Amino acid sequence: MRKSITLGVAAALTLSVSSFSVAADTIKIAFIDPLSGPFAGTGVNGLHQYEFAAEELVNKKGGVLGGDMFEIVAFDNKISPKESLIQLQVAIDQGIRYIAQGNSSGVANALTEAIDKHNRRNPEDRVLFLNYSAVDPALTNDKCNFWHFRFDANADIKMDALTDVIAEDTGITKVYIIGQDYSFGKAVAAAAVRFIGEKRPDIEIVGNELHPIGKVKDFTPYSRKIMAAETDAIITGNWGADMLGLGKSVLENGYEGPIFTYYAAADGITAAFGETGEGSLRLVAEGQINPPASDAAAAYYESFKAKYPDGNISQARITNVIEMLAKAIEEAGTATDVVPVAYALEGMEHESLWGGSVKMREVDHQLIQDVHIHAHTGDDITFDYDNSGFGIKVENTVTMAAMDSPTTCNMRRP
Amino acid sequence: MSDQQARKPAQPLQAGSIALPMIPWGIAAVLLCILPFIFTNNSAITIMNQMAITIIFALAYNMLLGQGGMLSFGHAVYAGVGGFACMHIINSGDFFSGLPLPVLPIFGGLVGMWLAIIVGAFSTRKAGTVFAMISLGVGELIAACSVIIVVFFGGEEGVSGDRTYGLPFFGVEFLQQIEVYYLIAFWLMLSAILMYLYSRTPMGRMANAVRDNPERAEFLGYSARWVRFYSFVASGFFAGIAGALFAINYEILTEENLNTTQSGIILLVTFLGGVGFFFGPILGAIVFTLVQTVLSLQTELWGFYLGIIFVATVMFFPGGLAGLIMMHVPALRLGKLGRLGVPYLKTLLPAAIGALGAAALVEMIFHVRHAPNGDQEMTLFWTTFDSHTILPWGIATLVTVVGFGIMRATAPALVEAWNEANTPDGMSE
Amino acid sequence: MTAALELDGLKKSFGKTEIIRGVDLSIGTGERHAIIGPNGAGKSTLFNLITGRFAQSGGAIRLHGTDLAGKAPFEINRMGLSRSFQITNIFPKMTVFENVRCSLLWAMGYRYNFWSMVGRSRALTDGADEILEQINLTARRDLPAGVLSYAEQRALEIGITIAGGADVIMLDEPTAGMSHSETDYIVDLIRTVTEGKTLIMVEHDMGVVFGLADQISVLVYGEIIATGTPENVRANARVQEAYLGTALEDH
Amino acid sequence: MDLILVNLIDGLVTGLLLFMLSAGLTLIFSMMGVLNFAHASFYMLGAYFAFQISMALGFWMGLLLAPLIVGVLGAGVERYGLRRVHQYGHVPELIFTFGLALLIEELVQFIWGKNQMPYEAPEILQFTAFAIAGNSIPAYKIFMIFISVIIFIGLLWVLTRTRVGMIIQAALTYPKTVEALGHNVPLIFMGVFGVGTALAGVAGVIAGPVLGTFPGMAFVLGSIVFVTIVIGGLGSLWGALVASLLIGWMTTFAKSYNLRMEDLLTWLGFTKPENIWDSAWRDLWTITSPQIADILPYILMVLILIFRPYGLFGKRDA
Repeated sequence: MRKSITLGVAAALTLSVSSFSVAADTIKIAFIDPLSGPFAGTGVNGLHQYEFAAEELVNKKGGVLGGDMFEIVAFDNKISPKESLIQLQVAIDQGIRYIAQGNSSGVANALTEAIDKHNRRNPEDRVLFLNYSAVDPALTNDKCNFWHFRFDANADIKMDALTDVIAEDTGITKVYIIGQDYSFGKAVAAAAVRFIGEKRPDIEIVGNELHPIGKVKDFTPYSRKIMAAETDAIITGNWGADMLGLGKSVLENGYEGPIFTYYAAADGITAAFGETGEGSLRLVAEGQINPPASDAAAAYYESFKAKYPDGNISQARITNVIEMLAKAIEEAGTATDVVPVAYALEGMEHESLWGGSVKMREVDHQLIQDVHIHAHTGDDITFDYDNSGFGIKVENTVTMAAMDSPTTCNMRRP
Repeated sequence: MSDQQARKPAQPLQAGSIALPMIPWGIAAVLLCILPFIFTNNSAITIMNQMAITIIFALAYNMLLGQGGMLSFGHAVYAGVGGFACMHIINSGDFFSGLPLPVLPIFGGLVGMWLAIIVGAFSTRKAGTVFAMISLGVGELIAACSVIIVVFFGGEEGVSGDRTYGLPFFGVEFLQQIEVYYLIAFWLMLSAILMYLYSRTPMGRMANAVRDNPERAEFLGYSARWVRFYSFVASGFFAGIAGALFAINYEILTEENLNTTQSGIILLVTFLGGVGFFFGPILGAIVFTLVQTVLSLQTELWGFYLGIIFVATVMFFPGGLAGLIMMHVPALRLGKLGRLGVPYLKTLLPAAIGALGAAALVEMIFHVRHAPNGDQEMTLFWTTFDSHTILPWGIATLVTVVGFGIMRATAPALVEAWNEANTPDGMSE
Repeated sequence: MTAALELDGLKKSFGKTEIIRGVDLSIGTGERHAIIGPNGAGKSTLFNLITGRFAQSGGAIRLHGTDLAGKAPFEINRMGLSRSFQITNIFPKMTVFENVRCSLLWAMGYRYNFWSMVGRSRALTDGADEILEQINLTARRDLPAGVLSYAEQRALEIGITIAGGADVIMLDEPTAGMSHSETDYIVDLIRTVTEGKTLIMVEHDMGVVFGLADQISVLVYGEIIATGTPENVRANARVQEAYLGTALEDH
Repeated sequence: MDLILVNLIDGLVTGLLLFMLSAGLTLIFSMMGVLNFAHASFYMLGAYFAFQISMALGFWMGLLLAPLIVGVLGAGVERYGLRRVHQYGHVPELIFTFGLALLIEELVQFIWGKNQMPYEAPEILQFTAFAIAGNSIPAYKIFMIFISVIIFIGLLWVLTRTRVGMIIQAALTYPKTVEALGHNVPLIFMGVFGVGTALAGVAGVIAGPVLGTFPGMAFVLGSIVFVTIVIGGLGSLWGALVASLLIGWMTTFAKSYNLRMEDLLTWLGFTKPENIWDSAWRDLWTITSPQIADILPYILMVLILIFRPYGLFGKRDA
């Protein structure tokens, strides 16, 4: 009896192992993000953006190192740190040297530590971590390491840009800060308080609170409180259902001022806000979608839409990840040894497809780039989100945001 | 079940009943030792580590559900809190550097036990719904606390550390996965043996008695409440060991180690394997881990299939996989198991093919509905085809219908063969 | 010498209905005492009061002189009182042997022991087998108790009840629902296994009662109207009036 | 003062919604002894069906048809699933409904995908009914209250004034006796399960537009429904109502007012540690009521189970 079971296990394991054959002329990038469960929508859309960018920006141009093609290999981490570590191991076993991940700073924290340990313990098959979305400032501060590169602006940088805009608006004298009760929500709140205090000490912070993440069924009580505080603006780091719930609830209950936020676009959220969000929602993000930065950007977006009519380019930075990685591999002359690739990435300057130039800061591996404040609107939208007729349009731009911002990163280099 | 086994006369099985318990343990130990030589790559070892941890946890859970009849919806917290405590020990610096890593699980167990003592003090007064609901409430509470009490649980990002800072254990620093594997394998054997032996002690026996008939047990001099309490505490101890091994293997613990999803998974694993037999949860953990890690590489719909398997198991085989296997023991004893071989082949093979066909249909529907427009190509069972043409649909439907058709046609013969193979005892099922 | 069991003004009400209305009874050590009475007289309630299943509303119960007030069933059991149930109450999923062995555990001092193997203890195995022998279930030793015939289950129930070595045995309608031959078998069984112990039983079958008991109490509407030897009770006018008349004629 | 009134209304909406779910669940439990873990999944199905129907036939047809479909599905689940599992005992039953909840969530994702559905309240109800001190009360909320109250009255009427209701009521207290009286208990079971799930369906239809129609909506609400009926007392309709409203108001008020643990602790005579961020107790000191609002019901449930295992209004042990 026991024997027959083990035979089954053996069969299953060999099955999983047999699919790990590595073709010689491809450079694989492991995409470890949620492809099932509640956040699968975001994950799948991100995967499409990666696949499209690899195809369009590298493979169609003849690949790297004289013909090596990029291949994106998808791993479903179910947005769980534990699953991510398992999938990381599987990816490494497949000979993959580049790990891309973005959704959830919790997962990113787990991965960056695991990769650091792995590279220390297994110098013969080191890997790089291309973080394209996790914005917890700690990743490029206390928890930074040589193998981690962040292509998104971190929460502090974004808040810096956001508060620049708030500071210029003299109509705002009261703000209400609300966020999810976890590291990112707290980081947003702390940054908001700090920057507002520096830039506009006269602004009164009439509310600063956290709510349980992903658990609030009805945001009405929070909106009542916000209304009662008679605030001029709301700042929130909420994402996903919490963003939608909070936003819709305050707007329905009579709030008319601006809502400054990080993640209130695409993945169904733009469509769900629709008309109600017009005039209120302000998003801080890199990557200019509307108006298109250049003809090339517009053409890129159009061909993406032709391939994925239901998709959105909601993480424009993914093109930077792919292009800069390709450049770094060319420069290093190898794709298998990640150390020279990492050194090539450090300090690299790059012209983004979406306009402006970007620079990977050596000291903490944080990409310095233009950060835009977008408005959620239905007017003058070239590329809408969720096919809803609504999209985000650049209102303000902070060039090379937070270029000289301090970092506590103390990196050990091999 | 091989023919060779079936033809064996029944006597040796019974005659050797004193020696018998040793044999499976021996086989298991040898297997655990040689498995890494068969599956040498790190991902296989990662999967096996995960499996071993799940086995310990599921066995601990079954001390409650199977042996004690207590349904817990929040058992993840005992493993989780044990694991968190170990993470803090790993991060403690001086204390940890004087502590060999293999000893760490004891601390995890003690912490899990400590929490179980506190919760059990009020939750084990009653079995049944009251216990289930308290376990749910406490589980939710502690899971919710994990993002509020950042000092201990580290908030959303959890607590992480480096296991290699412990005192080297005979020169081993546990840098490599394989070293961790043997550590976990050792604890797996030890915990499984201890849990097995526990079920043979007066406490283990009375846990069964209280499960079946708490009132009668009270009139035998045992307080049902204390019996439940001790089972609960013992289960908490082994859950804590599982948590500690998790901490060693992954070097990180997060909220997901505590939440209701995790508690639900362990219930699912245990029930799938079968609560009625000691080895049930072991089977469940192996199958579940494979489904979760291997099947999820193959298809996005793994959760859907798992749900179907689970519901079907509850409906048709409430004994789980172990129950299914043990159903054959009477036939084996009668030496008639071999007679089931051909009817099984006639029914189950078409059924399996039919199921694969149905799965293909499901995958195709999913592809047509959710794949990006223009992407009509899909790959299924090593074949790539256009999901918007009629041919693959026809083939899949045909396979499904024919497969299940043959199954239906041959099922009566199987039932007959089954009854025949079990007759002399007059017991079927 | 104190009585094995003594009831002193025992009362029990459910809501406003008083079921047991002041029962005084003293059962001596080694006595075989039957409690009879018409349906609804409160016999089972009385049993449940004595064994701690219900809490009394008034009065006192003393086992070997110790007050049982507020004691849980398991505590009462540990003081040497064991009972069977009207509806068969065994562990159906466990084997017959296992049923008996479980009932030996506490008495053999294992308590909440989790470090010794039950299979290793010769005393435990022998003790259980001895009881199986007494109740003639040796042949059924390894079957799940749930598959036994009704009479066998009743026999097992008696086996479980006596296994713990209690000196006061209470049997609640041990022959209910049995055929004549089965009844005779059980009566013999009870007689042998309760040798030298105090036996208290509730029974409808007058044949059983008069065959086994040396003292009989008659419970009518929550009160004991007569106590005495079978002959005395049989002769008691009140008893005949209230209950026995018809039953005796039947017998 | 105005805010209190507004919060009372908001809490009432939450509470009544919860009641529609818990009413069905408590009926099912008291009849069949099954704690239906998939109850919230039927609520989710209600929302999704209504969304699908509203795309073609409009919101009102959705309100009418979706609960019916859900009820029929529920009855089917009882007939072909639960009844089969019933013979194995209560634990497998509970586990069956648990598995069903997982399966329904997967099924919903399979059919509708993982994103939130754009399920909206009907145009005609998209206006502000009235405002209290600048806080607008949407007409849809009034509509929700209205529907819930109608359902409650309807349910009460059926249970107390009709023959079927009498049988059900009797079965609530004496399930065995009713069976002995020769009523077709399996049919009653199926009916009650169907009606109970249909009620959950109604809740889904009207809650979908406000709370969002997404695959996680059942999970978010799932365990809180249990908490409600356990607090109210298993099998008690009034208990379910009181517990629902209690939870509705409790969570609403906890979220609306920032009660701080710091104040409580200070009031109790503790002194705040000098450097709070280095203290091991910092998390305790910084807790505010909105943070723990959603776990308050669980705390209440555990306390109730410890001190009063039959709930506020229950007659039977849980």
